[in-house]
Amino acid sequence: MMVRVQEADFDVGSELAALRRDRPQIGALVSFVGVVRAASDGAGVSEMTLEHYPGMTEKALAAMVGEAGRRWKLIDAIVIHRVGRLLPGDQIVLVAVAGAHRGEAFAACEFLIDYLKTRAPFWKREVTPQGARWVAARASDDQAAERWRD
Amino acid sequence: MMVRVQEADFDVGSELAALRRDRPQIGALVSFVGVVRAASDGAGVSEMTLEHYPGMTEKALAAMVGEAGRRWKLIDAIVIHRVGRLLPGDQIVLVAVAGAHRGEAFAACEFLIDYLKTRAPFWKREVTPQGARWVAARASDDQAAERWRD
Amino acid sequence: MMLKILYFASVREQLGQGSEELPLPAGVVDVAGLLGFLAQRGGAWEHLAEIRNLRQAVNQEMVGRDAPIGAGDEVAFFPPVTGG
Amino acid sequence: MMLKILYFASVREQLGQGSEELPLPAGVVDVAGLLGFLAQRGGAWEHLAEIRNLRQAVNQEMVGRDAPIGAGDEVAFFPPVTGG
Repeated sequence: MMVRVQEADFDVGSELAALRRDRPQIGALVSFVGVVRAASDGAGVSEMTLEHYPGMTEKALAAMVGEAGRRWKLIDAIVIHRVGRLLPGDQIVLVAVAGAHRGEAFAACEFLIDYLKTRAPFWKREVTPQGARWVAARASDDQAAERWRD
Repeated sequence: MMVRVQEADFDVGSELAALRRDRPQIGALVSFVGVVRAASDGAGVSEMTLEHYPGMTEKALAAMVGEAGRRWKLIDAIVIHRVGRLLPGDQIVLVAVAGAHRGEAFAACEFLIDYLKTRAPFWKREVTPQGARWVAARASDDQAAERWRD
Repeated sequence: MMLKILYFASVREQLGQGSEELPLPAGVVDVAGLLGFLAQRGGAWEHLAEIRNLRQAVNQEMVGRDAPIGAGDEVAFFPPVTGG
Repeated sequence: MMLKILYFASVREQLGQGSEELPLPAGVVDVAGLLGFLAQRGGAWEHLAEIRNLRQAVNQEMVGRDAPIGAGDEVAFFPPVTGG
Protein backbone atom coordinates (compact mmCIF):
# COMPACT_ATOMS: atom_id res chain seq x y z
CA MET A 1 0.00 0.00 0.00
CA MET A 2 1.64 3.23 -1.14
CA VAL A 3 0.58 6.87 -1.18
CA ARG A 4 2.50 9.71 -2.84
CA VAL A 5 1.89 13.45 -3.24
CA GLN A 6 4.27 15.01 -5.73
CA GLU A 7 4.77 17.82 -8.25
CA ALA A 8 6.35 15.50 -10.80
CA ASP A 9 4.35 13.58 -13.37
CA PHE A 10 4.03 9.79 -13.01
CA ASP A 11 4.31 7.00 -15.55
CA VAL A 12 1.22 4.79 -15.37
CA GLY A 13 2.90 1.84 -17.08
CA SER A 14 5.83 1.81 -14.63
CA GLU A 15 3.60 2.23 -11.60
CA LEU A 16 1.33 -0.65 -12.65
CA ALA A 17 4.34 -2.81 -13.45
CA ALA A 18 5.81 -2.10 -10.00
CA LEU A 19 2.47 -2.94 -8.37
CA ARG A 20 2.36 -6.31 -10.14
CA ARG A 21 6.00 -7.28 -9.74
CA ASP A 22 6.58 -10.54 -7.83
CA ARG A 23 2.91 -10.88 -6.93
CA PRO A 24 1.91 -14.17 -8.63
CA GLN A 25 -1.49 -14.14 -6.92
CA ILE A 26 -2.63 -10.99 -8.77
CA GLY A 27 -5.32 -11.70 -11.36
CA ALA A 28 -6.88 -8.25 -11.77
CA LEU A 29 -5.52 -4.74 -11.86
CA VAL A 30 -7.93 -1.81 -12.01
CA SER A 31 -6.68 1.73 -12.38
CA PHE A 32 -8.10 5.22 -12.59
CA VAL A 33 -6.22 8.18 -14.07
CA GLY A 34 -7.65 11.70 -13.65
CA VAL A 35 -6.64 14.20 -16.32
CA VAL A 36 -6.91 18.02 -16.52
CA ARG A 37 -9.70 18.79 -18.97
CA ALA A 38 -9.40 21.70 -21.38
CA ALA A 39 -12.88 22.86 -20.40
CA SER A 40 -14.73 22.92 -17.09
CA ASP A 41 -18.29 24.07 -16.42
CA GLY A 42 -18.51 25.58 -19.86
CA ALA A 43 -15.32 27.66 -19.70
CA GLY A 44 -11.97 26.97 -21.33
CA VAL A 45 -9.21 26.10 -18.87
CA SER A 46 -5.68 27.17 -19.79
CA GLU A 47 -3.99 25.97 -16.60
CA MET A 48 -4.69 24.73 -13.10
CA THR A 49 -2.92 24.89 -9.75
CA LEU A 50 -3.41 22.18 -7.15
CA GLU A 51 -2.91 23.18 -3.52
CA HIS A 52 -2.83 20.68 -0.67
CA TYR A 53 -2.40 20.41 3.09
CA PRO A 54 1.03 18.80 3.53
CA GLY A 55 0.93 16.12 6.19
CA MET A 56 -2.84 15.83 6.43
CA THR A 57 -3.14 14.92 2.75
CA GLU A 58 -0.80 11.96 3.07
CA LYS A 59 -2.53 10.83 6.28
CA ALA A 60 -5.98 11.10 4.68
CA LEU A 61 -4.91 9.12 1.62
CA ALA A 62 -3.23 6.43 3.73
CA ALA A 63 -6.38 6.16 5.87
CA MET A 64 -8.53 5.68 2.75
CA VAL A 65 -6.24 2.99 1.39
CA GLY A 66 -6.32 1.26 4.78
CA GLU A 67 -10.11 1.42 4.80
CA ALA A 68 -10.25 -0.08 1.29
CA GLY A 69 -8.00 -2.89 2.49
CA ARG A 70 -10.42 -3.62 5.34
CA ARG A 71 -13.49 -3.57 3.10
CA TRP A 72 -12.13 -5.69 0.24
CA LYS A 73 -9.61 -8.49 -0.14
CA LEU A 74 -6.87 -6.58 -1.94
CA ILE A 75 -3.33 -7.56 -2.74
CA ASP A 76 -2.02 -4.00 -3.05
CA ALA A 77 -3.08 -0.47 -3.90
CA ILE A 78 -1.38 2.79 -4.77
CA VAL A 79 -2.52 6.40 -4.88
CA ILE A 80 -0.37 9.10 -6.51
CA HIS A 81 -1.66 12.68 -6.61
CA ARG A 82 0.09 15.64 -8.16
CA VAL A 83 0.19 19.20 -6.78
CA GLY A 84 1.38 22.49 -8.24
CA ARG A 85 0.81 23.86 -11.73
CA LEU A 86 -0.83 21.58 -14.33
CA LEU A 87 -1.89 22.08 -17.94
CA PRO A 88 -4.82 20.58 -19.88
CA GLY A 89 -4.05 16.96 -20.71
CA ASP A 90 -1.75 16.61 -17.69
CA GLN A 91 -2.29 13.67 -15.37
CA ILE A 92 -3.59 14.63 -11.91
CA VAL A 93 -4.08 11.40 -10.02
CA LEU A 94 -3.53 7.66 -10.30
CA VAL A 95 -5.45 5.13 -8.21
CA ALA A 96 -4.50 1.52 -8.89
CA VAL A 97 -5.76 -1.58 -7.10
CA ALA A 98 -4.51 -5.14 -7.50
CA GLY A 99 -6.57 -8.12 -6.42
CA ALA A 100 -7.00 -11.80 -7.12
CA HIS A 101 -10.36 -11.11 -8.82
CA ARG A 102 -11.81 -8.16 -10.66
CA GLY A 103 -14.95 -7.43 -8.63
CA GLU A 104 -13.12 -6.34 -5.51
CA ALA A 105 -10.48 -4.43 -7.49
CA PHE A 106 -13.13 -2.41 -9.35
CA ALA A 107 -15.05 -1.63 -6.16
CA ALA A 108 -11.95 -0.61 -4.19
CA CYS A 109 -10.63 1.59 -7.01
CA GLU A 110 -13.90 3.46 -7.39
CA PHE A 111 -14.25 3.75 -3.59
CA LEU A 112 -10.76 5.27 -3.35
CA ILE A 113 -11.29 7.93 -6.00
CA ASP A 114 -14.75 8.77 -4.62
CA TYR A 115 -13.34 9.16 -1.12
CA LEU A 116 -10.31 11.10 -2.36
CA LYS A 117 -12.57 13.57 -4.16
CA THR A 118 -14.52 14.39 -0.98
CA ARG A 119 -12.08 13.78 1.87
CA ALA A 120 -8.47 14.40 0.82
CA PRO A 121 -7.37 18.03 1.32
CA PHE A 122 -6.59 19.14 -2.23
CA TRP A 123 -7.96 22.28 -3.87
CA LYS A 124 -8.01 23.14 -7.56
CA ARG A 125 -7.68 26.67 -8.88
CA GLU A 126 -8.18 26.99 -12.61
CA VAL A 127 -7.40 29.80 -15.03
CA THR A 128 -10.11 30.57 -17.60
CA PRO A 129 -10.55 33.46 -20.07
CA GLN A 130 -12.64 35.12 -17.33
CA GLY A 131 -9.78 34.91 -14.84
CA ALA A 132 -8.68 32.51 -12.12
CA ARG A 133 -11.24 30.75 -9.93
CA TRP A 134 -11.31 28.12 -7.23
CA VAL A 135 -13.13 25.04 -8.44
CA ALA A 136 -16.40 24.49 -6.56
CA ALA A 137 -17.05 21.15 -4.88
CA ARG A 138 -19.62 19.07 -6.77
CA ALA A 139 -22.77 17.64 -5.23
CA SER A 140 -22.31 14.64 -7.56
CA ASP A 141 -18.99 13.88 -5.83
CA ASP A 142 -20.67 13.95 -2.41
CA GLN A 143 -23.35 11.59 -3.72
CA ALA A 144 -20.72 9.26 -5.15
CA ALA A 145 -18.90 9.09 -1.80
CA GLU A 146 -22.17 8.65 0.06
CA ARG A 147 -22.78 5.33 -1.72
CA TRP A 148 -19.91 3.79 0.23
CA ARG A 149 -21.28 4.58 3.68
CA ASP A 150 -21.53 1.51 5.85
CA MET B 1 -12.99 2.47 -30.49
CA MET B 2 -10.40 -0.23 -31.09
CA VAL B 3 -10.34 -4.01 -30.62
CA ARG B 4 -7.30 -6.23 -31.04
CA VAL B 5 -6.68 -9.97 -30.64
CA GLN B 6 -2.99 -10.80 -30.68
CA GLU B 7 -0.31 -13.21 -29.47
CA ALA B 8 2.10 -10.40 -28.59
CA ASP B 9 2.14 -8.73 -25.21
CA PHE B 10 0.89 -5.14 -24.92
CA ASP B 11 2.29 -2.13 -23.09
CA VAL B 12 -0.39 -0.63 -20.86
CA GLY B 13 1.35 2.74 -20.57
CA SER B 14 1.63 3.15 -24.35
CA GLU B 15 -1.93 2.02 -24.96
CA LEU B 16 -3.35 4.46 -22.40
CA ALA B 17 -1.17 7.28 -23.75
CA ALA B 18 -2.44 6.58 -27.29
CA LEU B 19 -6.03 6.57 -26.02
CA ARG B 20 -5.57 9.98 -24.40
CA ARG B 21 -3.56 11.65 -27.17
CA ASP B 22 -5.17 14.79 -28.67
CA ARG B 23 -8.39 14.28 -26.70
CA PRO B 24 -8.54 17.43 -24.50
CA GLN B 25 -12.06 16.57 -23.32
CA ILE B 26 -10.90 13.41 -21.47
CA GLY B 27 -11.05 13.77 -17.71
CA ALA B 28 -11.13 10.13 -16.61
CA LEU B 29 -9.41 6.98 -17.80
CA VAL B 30 -10.36 3.63 -16.24
CA SER B 31 -8.52 0.48 -17.16
CA PHE B 32 -8.62 -3.21 -16.32
CA VAL B 33 -5.70 -5.59 -16.84
CA GLY B 34 -6.25 -9.32 -16.43
CA VAL B 35 -3.18 -11.33 -15.47
CA VAL B 36 -2.45 -15.10 -15.47
CA ARG B 37 -2.49 -16.21 -11.84
CA ALA B 38 -0.01 -18.78 -10.59
CA ALA B 39 -2.84 -20.71 -8.97
CA SER B 40 -6.41 -21.42 -10.03
CA ASP B 41 -9.08 -23.33 -8.12
CA GLY B 42 -6.49 -24.55 -5.65
CA ALA B 43 -3.99 -25.94 -8.17
CA GLY B 44 -0.70 -24.44 -9.29
CA VAL B 45 -0.71 -23.24 -12.89
CA SER B 46 2.56 -23.48 -14.81
CA GLU B 47 1.23 -22.24 -18.15
CA MET B 48 -1.95 -21.49 -20.04
CA THR B 49 -3.06 -21.56 -23.66
CA LEU B 50 -5.76 -19.26 -24.92
CA GLU B 51 -7.76 -20.43 -27.92
CA HIS B 52 -10.21 -18.20 -29.79
CA TYR B 53 -12.60 -18.17 -32.73
CA PRO B 54 -10.90 -15.94 -35.33
CA GLY B 55 -13.37 -13.56 -36.88
CA MET B 56 -16.18 -14.07 -34.40
CA THR B 57 -14.00 -12.94 -31.50
CA GLU B 58 -13.23 -9.60 -33.10
CA LYS B 59 -16.88 -9.12 -34.08
CA ALA B 60 -18.07 -9.96 -30.56
CA LEU B 61 -15.60 -7.55 -28.97
CA ALA B 62 -16.49 -4.76 -31.40
CA ALA B 63 -20.20 -5.31 -30.69
CA MET B 64 -19.57 -5.02 -26.93
CA VAL B 65 -17.60 -1.81 -27.34
CA GLY B 66 -20.40 -0.43 -29.54
CA GLU B 67 -22.97 -1.38 -26.92
CA ALA B 68 -20.91 0.36 -24.20
CA GLY B 69 -20.79 3.46 -26.39
CA ARG B 70 -24.58 3.44 -26.65
CA ARG B 71 -25.09 2.93 -22.92
CA TRP B 72 -22.62 5.53 -21.67
CA LYS B 73 -21.19 8.81 -22.91
CA LEU B 74 -17.67 7.65 -23.71
CA ILE B 75 -14.88 9.41 -25.55
CA ASP B 76 -13.06 6.23 -26.55
CA ALA B 77 -12.44 2.64 -25.50
CA ILE B 78 -10.01 -0.13 -26.36
CA VAL B 79 -9.97 -3.86 -25.79
CA ILE B 80 -6.82 -5.91 -26.39
CA HIS B 81 -6.90 -9.67 -25.72
CA ARG B 82 -4.00 -12.05 -26.09
CA VAL B 83 -4.17 -15.61 -27.43
CA GLY B 84 -1.66 -18.46 -27.53
CA ARG B 85 0.67 -19.61 -24.77
CA LEU B 86 0.90 -17.51 -21.60
CA LEU B 87 2.79 -17.91 -18.34
CA PRO B 88 1.84 -16.90 -14.78
CA GLY B 89 2.24 -13.14 -14.42
CA ASP B 90 1.60 -12.57 -18.14
CA GLN B 91 -0.99 -10.01 -19.15
CA ILE B 92 -4.10 -11.51 -20.78
CA VAL B 93 -6.42 -8.62 -21.48
CA LEU B 94 -6.60 -4.83 -21.36
CA VAL B 95 -9.89 -2.95 -21.28
CA ALA B 96 -9.52 0.83 -21.15
CA VAL B 97 -12.27 3.44 -21.27
CA ALA B 98 -11.87 7.21 -21.56
CA GLY B 99 -14.65 9.61 -20.62
CA ALA B 100 -15.21 13.17 -19.52
CA HIS B 101 -16.17 11.94 -16.03
CA ARG B 102 -15.28 8.93 -13.96
CA GLY B 103 -18.69 7.40 -13.27
CA GLU B 104 -19.40 6.44 -16.85
CA ALA B 105 -15.80 5.29 -17.45
CA PHE B 106 -15.91 2.93 -14.44
CA ALA B 107 -19.29 1.51 -15.43
CA ALA B 108 -18.34 0.98 -19.07
CA CYS B 109 -15.00 -0.65 -18.20
CA GLU B 110 -16.61 -3.12 -15.79
CA PHE B 111 -19.43 -3.80 -18.26
CA LEU B 112 -16.92 -4.57 -21.01
CA ILE B 113 -14.89 -7.06 -19.01
CA ASP B 114 -18.04 -8.69 -17.61
CA TYR B 115 -19.44 -9.09 -21.11
CA LEU B 116 -16.12 -10.25 -22.53
CA LYS B 117 -15.91 -12.97 -19.87
CA THR B 118 -19.27 -14.43 -20.83
CA ARG B 119 -19.72 -13.59 -24.53
CA ALA B 120 -16.41 -13.37 -26.36
CA PRO B 121 -15.26 -16.72 -27.79
CA PHE B 122 -12.01 -17.35 -25.91
CA TRP B 123 -11.15 -20.57 -24.07
CA LYS B 124 -8.42 -21.09 -21.49
CA ARG B 125 -6.56 -24.34 -21.09
CA GLU B 126 -4.21 -24.45 -18.14
CA VAL B 127 -1.41 -26.80 -17.19
CA THR B 128 -1.32 -27.90 -13.54
CA PRO B 129 0.71 -30.59 -11.74
CA GLN B 130 -2.30 -32.89 -12.34
CA GLY B 131 -2.12 -32.29 -16.10
CA ALA B 132 -3.78 -29.96 -18.58
CA ARG B 133 -7.42 -28.95 -18.20
CA TRP B 134 -9.90 -26.65 -19.85
CA VAL B 135 -10.92 -23.90 -17.44
CA ALA B 136 -14.57 -24.20 -16.45
CA ALA B 137 -16.87 -21.21 -16.89
CA ARG B 138 -17.74 -19.56 -13.58
CA ALA B 139 -21.26 -18.93 -12.32
CA SER B 140 -19.92 -15.73 -10.75
CA ASP B 141 -19.03 -14.44 -14.22
CA ASP B 142 -22.54 -15.15 -15.46
CA GLN B 143 -23.95 -13.30 -12.46
CA ALA B 144 -21.63 -10.34 -13.08
CA ALA B 145 -22.76 -10.09 -16.71
CA GLU B 146 -26.41 -10.51 -15.70
CA ARG B 147 -26.24 -7.23 -13.73
CA TRP B 148 -25.98 -5.31 -17.00
CA ARG B 149 -29.16 -6.68 -18.56
CA ASP B 150 -31.48 -3.89 -19.69
CA MET C 1 -22.24 -23.62 -51.44
CA MET C 2 -20.84 -25.75 -48.64
CA LEU C 3 -21.72 -25.69 -44.98
CA LYS C 4 -18.69 -24.89 -42.84
CA ILE C 5 -18.60 -26.32 -39.31
CA LEU C 6 -16.06 -25.32 -36.65
CA TYR C 7 -15.34 -26.99 -33.29
CA PHE C 8 -13.46 -25.24 -30.50
CA ALA C 9 -11.68 -26.01 -27.24
CA SER C 10 -12.90 -29.12 -25.34
CA VAL C 11 -15.49 -29.83 -28.04
CA ARG C 12 -12.74 -29.85 -30.68
CA GLU C 13 -10.69 -32.20 -28.50
CA GLN C 14 -13.57 -34.58 -27.87
CA LEU C 15 -14.34 -34.82 -31.59
CA GLY C 16 -10.69 -34.88 -32.64
CA GLN C 17 -11.53 -32.36 -35.34
CA GLY C 18 -11.35 -28.56 -35.64
CA SER C 19 -13.40 -27.95 -38.76
CA GLU C 20 -15.03 -29.51 -41.78
CA GLU C 21 -16.96 -28.52 -44.88
CA LEU C 22 -19.85 -30.49 -46.27
CA PRO C 23 -22.91 -30.02 -48.45
CA LEU C 24 -25.98 -29.04 -46.43
CA PRO C 25 -27.40 -32.44 -45.41
CA ALA C 26 -30.84 -33.18 -46.79
CA GLY C 27 -33.60 -32.16 -44.39
CA VAL C 28 -31.39 -30.06 -42.12
CA VAL C 29 -32.93 -26.61 -41.59
CA ASP C 30 -31.67 -25.58 -38.15
CA VAL C 31 -28.91 -26.19 -35.59
CA ALA C 32 -30.86 -28.97 -33.90
CA GLY C 33 -31.22 -30.73 -37.24
CA LEU C 34 -27.49 -30.45 -37.89
CA LEU C 35 -26.74 -31.93 -34.45
CA GLY C 36 -29.06 -34.82 -35.29
CA PHE C 37 -27.27 -35.39 -38.58
CA LEU C 38 -23.83 -35.35 -36.91
CA ALA C 39 -25.01 -37.80 -34.19
CA GLN C 40 -25.56 -40.44 -36.88
CA ARG C 41 -21.77 -40.67 -37.22
CA GLY C 42 -21.69 -42.49 -33.90
CA GLY C 43 -18.87 -42.38 -31.34
CA ALA C 44 -18.09 -38.95 -29.90
CA TRP C 45 -20.48 -37.40 -32.44
CA GLU C 46 -23.40 -39.12 -30.81
CA HIS C 47 -22.71 -37.20 -27.59
CA LEU C 48 -22.09 -33.77 -29.12
CA ALA C 49 -25.63 -32.52 -28.58
CA GLU C 50 -25.56 -33.72 -24.97
CA ILE C 51 -22.43 -31.82 -23.94
CA ARG C 52 -23.45 -29.78 -20.91
CA ASN C 53 -23.84 -26.10 -21.80
CA LEU C 54 -22.84 -26.65 -25.43
CA ARG C 55 -22.92 -23.31 -27.22
CA GLN C 56 -23.44 -22.71 -30.90
CA ALA C 57 -22.93 -19.82 -33.31
CA VAL C 58 -24.26 -19.37 -36.83
CA ASN C 59 -22.30 -16.96 -39.00
CA GLN C 60 -20.38 -15.86 -35.91
CA GLU C 61 -23.42 -14.92 -33.83
CA MET C 62 -24.33 -16.93 -30.72
CA VAL C 63 -27.70 -18.58 -31.28
CA GLY C 64 -30.09 -21.13 -29.85
CA ARG C 65 -30.62 -24.58 -31.36
CA ASP C 66 -33.71 -23.38 -33.18
CA ALA C 67 -31.61 -21.00 -35.31
CA PRO C 68 -32.06 -21.65 -39.05
CA ILE C 69 -29.08 -22.73 -41.14
CA GLY C 70 -28.60 -23.00 -44.85
CA ALA C 71 -25.96 -23.72 -47.48
CA GLY C 72 -22.99 -21.35 -47.20
CA ASP C 73 -23.44 -20.77 -43.49
CA GLU C 74 -20.66 -21.06 -40.94
CA VAL C 75 -21.75 -23.00 -37.84
CA ALA C 76 -19.61 -23.41 -34.73
CA PHE C 77 -19.91 -25.57 -31.60
CA PHE C 78 -18.01 -24.79 -28.42
CA PRO C 79 -18.19 -24.84 -24.61
CA PRO C 80 -18.99 -21.74 -22.51
CA VAL C 81 -16.32 -19.10 -23.01
CA THR C 82 -13.59 -18.50 -20.42
CA GLY C 83 -11.51 -15.58 -21.67
CA GLY C 84 -10.61 -12.33 -19.93
CA MET D 1 2.99 25.33 23.56
CA MET D 2 1.59 27.49 20.77
CA LEU D 3 -1.58 26.93 18.79
CA LYS D 4 -0.85 26.60 15.06
CA ILE D 5 -3.55 27.71 12.64
CA LEU D 6 -3.48 27.02 8.88
CA TYR D 7 -5.68 28.50 6.14
CA PHE D 8 -5.99 26.94 2.69
CA ALA D 9 -7.23 27.79 -0.81
CA SER D 10 -10.02 30.40 -1.02
CA VAL D 11 -10.04 30.79 2.77
CA ARG D 12 -6.32 31.62 2.72
CA GLU D 13 -6.92 34.15 -0.06
CA GLN D 14 -9.83 35.82 1.71
CA LEU D 15 -7.79 36.22 4.89
CA GLY D 16 -4.58 37.10 3.07
CA GLN D 17 -2.76 34.70 5.36
CA GLY D 18 -1.61 31.05 5.14
CA SER D 19 -0.74 30.30 8.74
CA GLU D 20 -0.04 31.74 12.14
CA GLU D 21 1.03 30.65 15.61
CA LEU D 22 -0.37 32.11 18.78
CA PRO D 23 -0.82 31.19 22.43
CA LEU D 24 -4.14 29.43 23.05
CA PRO D 25 -6.52 32.38 23.62
CA ALA D 26 -8.05 32.56 27.09
CA GLY D 27 -11.43 30.81 27.26
CA VAL D 28 -11.06 29.00 23.90
CA VAL D 29 -11.79 25.27 24.32
CA ASP D 30 -13.13 24.24 20.91
CA VAL D 31 -13.15 25.16 17.21
CA ALA D 32 -16.26 27.33 17.61
CA GLY D 33 -14.51 29.28 20.39
CA LEU D 34 -11.46 29.82 18.19
CA LEU D 35 -13.65 31.11 15.35
CA GLY D 36 -15.24 33.54 17.84
CA PHE D 37 -11.83 34.74 18.95
CA LEU D 38 -10.66 35.25 15.34
CA ALA D 39 -13.85 37.15 14.44
CA GLN D 40 -12.87 39.84 16.96
CA ARG D 41 -10.10 40.89 14.58
CA GLY D 42 -12.76 42.41 12.30
CA GLY D 43 -12.62 42.67 8.51
CA ALA D 44 -12.39 39.34 6.68
CA TRP D 45 -11.91 37.55 10.01
CA GLU D 46 -15.41 38.51 11.07
CA HIS D 47 -16.80 36.50 8.13
CA LEU D 48 -14.60 33.41 8.49
CA ALA D 49 -17.15 31.42 10.50
CA GLU D 50 -19.88 32.29 7.98
CA ILE D 51 -18.06 30.98 4.91
CA ARG D 52 -20.46 28.52 3.32
CA ASN D 53 -19.36 24.92 3.88
CA LEU D 54 -16.25 25.99 5.81
CA ARG D 55 -14.35 22.85 6.83
CA GLN D 56 -12.00 22.47 9.77
CA ALA D 57 -9.38 19.99 10.86
CA VAL D 58 -7.73 19.57 14.26
CA ASN D 59 -4.39 17.81 14.22
CA GLN D 60 -5.02 16.85 10.59
CA GLU D 61 -8.36 15.14 11.17
CA MET D 62 -11.57 16.66 9.76
CA VAL D 63 -13.83 17.61 12.68
CA GLY D 64 -16.98 19.52 13.55
CA ARG D 65 -16.97 22.91 15.28
CA ASP D 66 -17.55 21.28 18.64
CA ALA D 67 -14.17 19.55 18.47
CA PRO D 68 -11.99 20.42 21.51
CA ILE D 69 -8.70 22.23 20.97
CA GLY D 70 -5.81 22.89 23.30
CA ALA D 71 -2.32 24.37 23.36
CA GLY D 72 0.00 22.63 20.89
CA ASP D 73 -2.79 21.66 18.53
CA GLU D 74 -2.75 22.31 14.78
CA VAL D 75 -6.05 23.71 13.52
CA ALA D 76 -6.86 24.28 9.85
CA PHE D 77 -9.70 26.04 8.03
CA PHE D 78 -10.48 25.40 4.37
CA PRO D 79 -13.27 25.08 1.79
CA PRO D 80 -14.65 21.72 0.61
CA VAL D 81 -11.93 19.73 -1.13
CA THR D 82 -11.75 19.47 -4.92
CA GLY D 83 -8.85 17.16 -5.74
CA GLY D 84 -8.78 14.05 -7.85
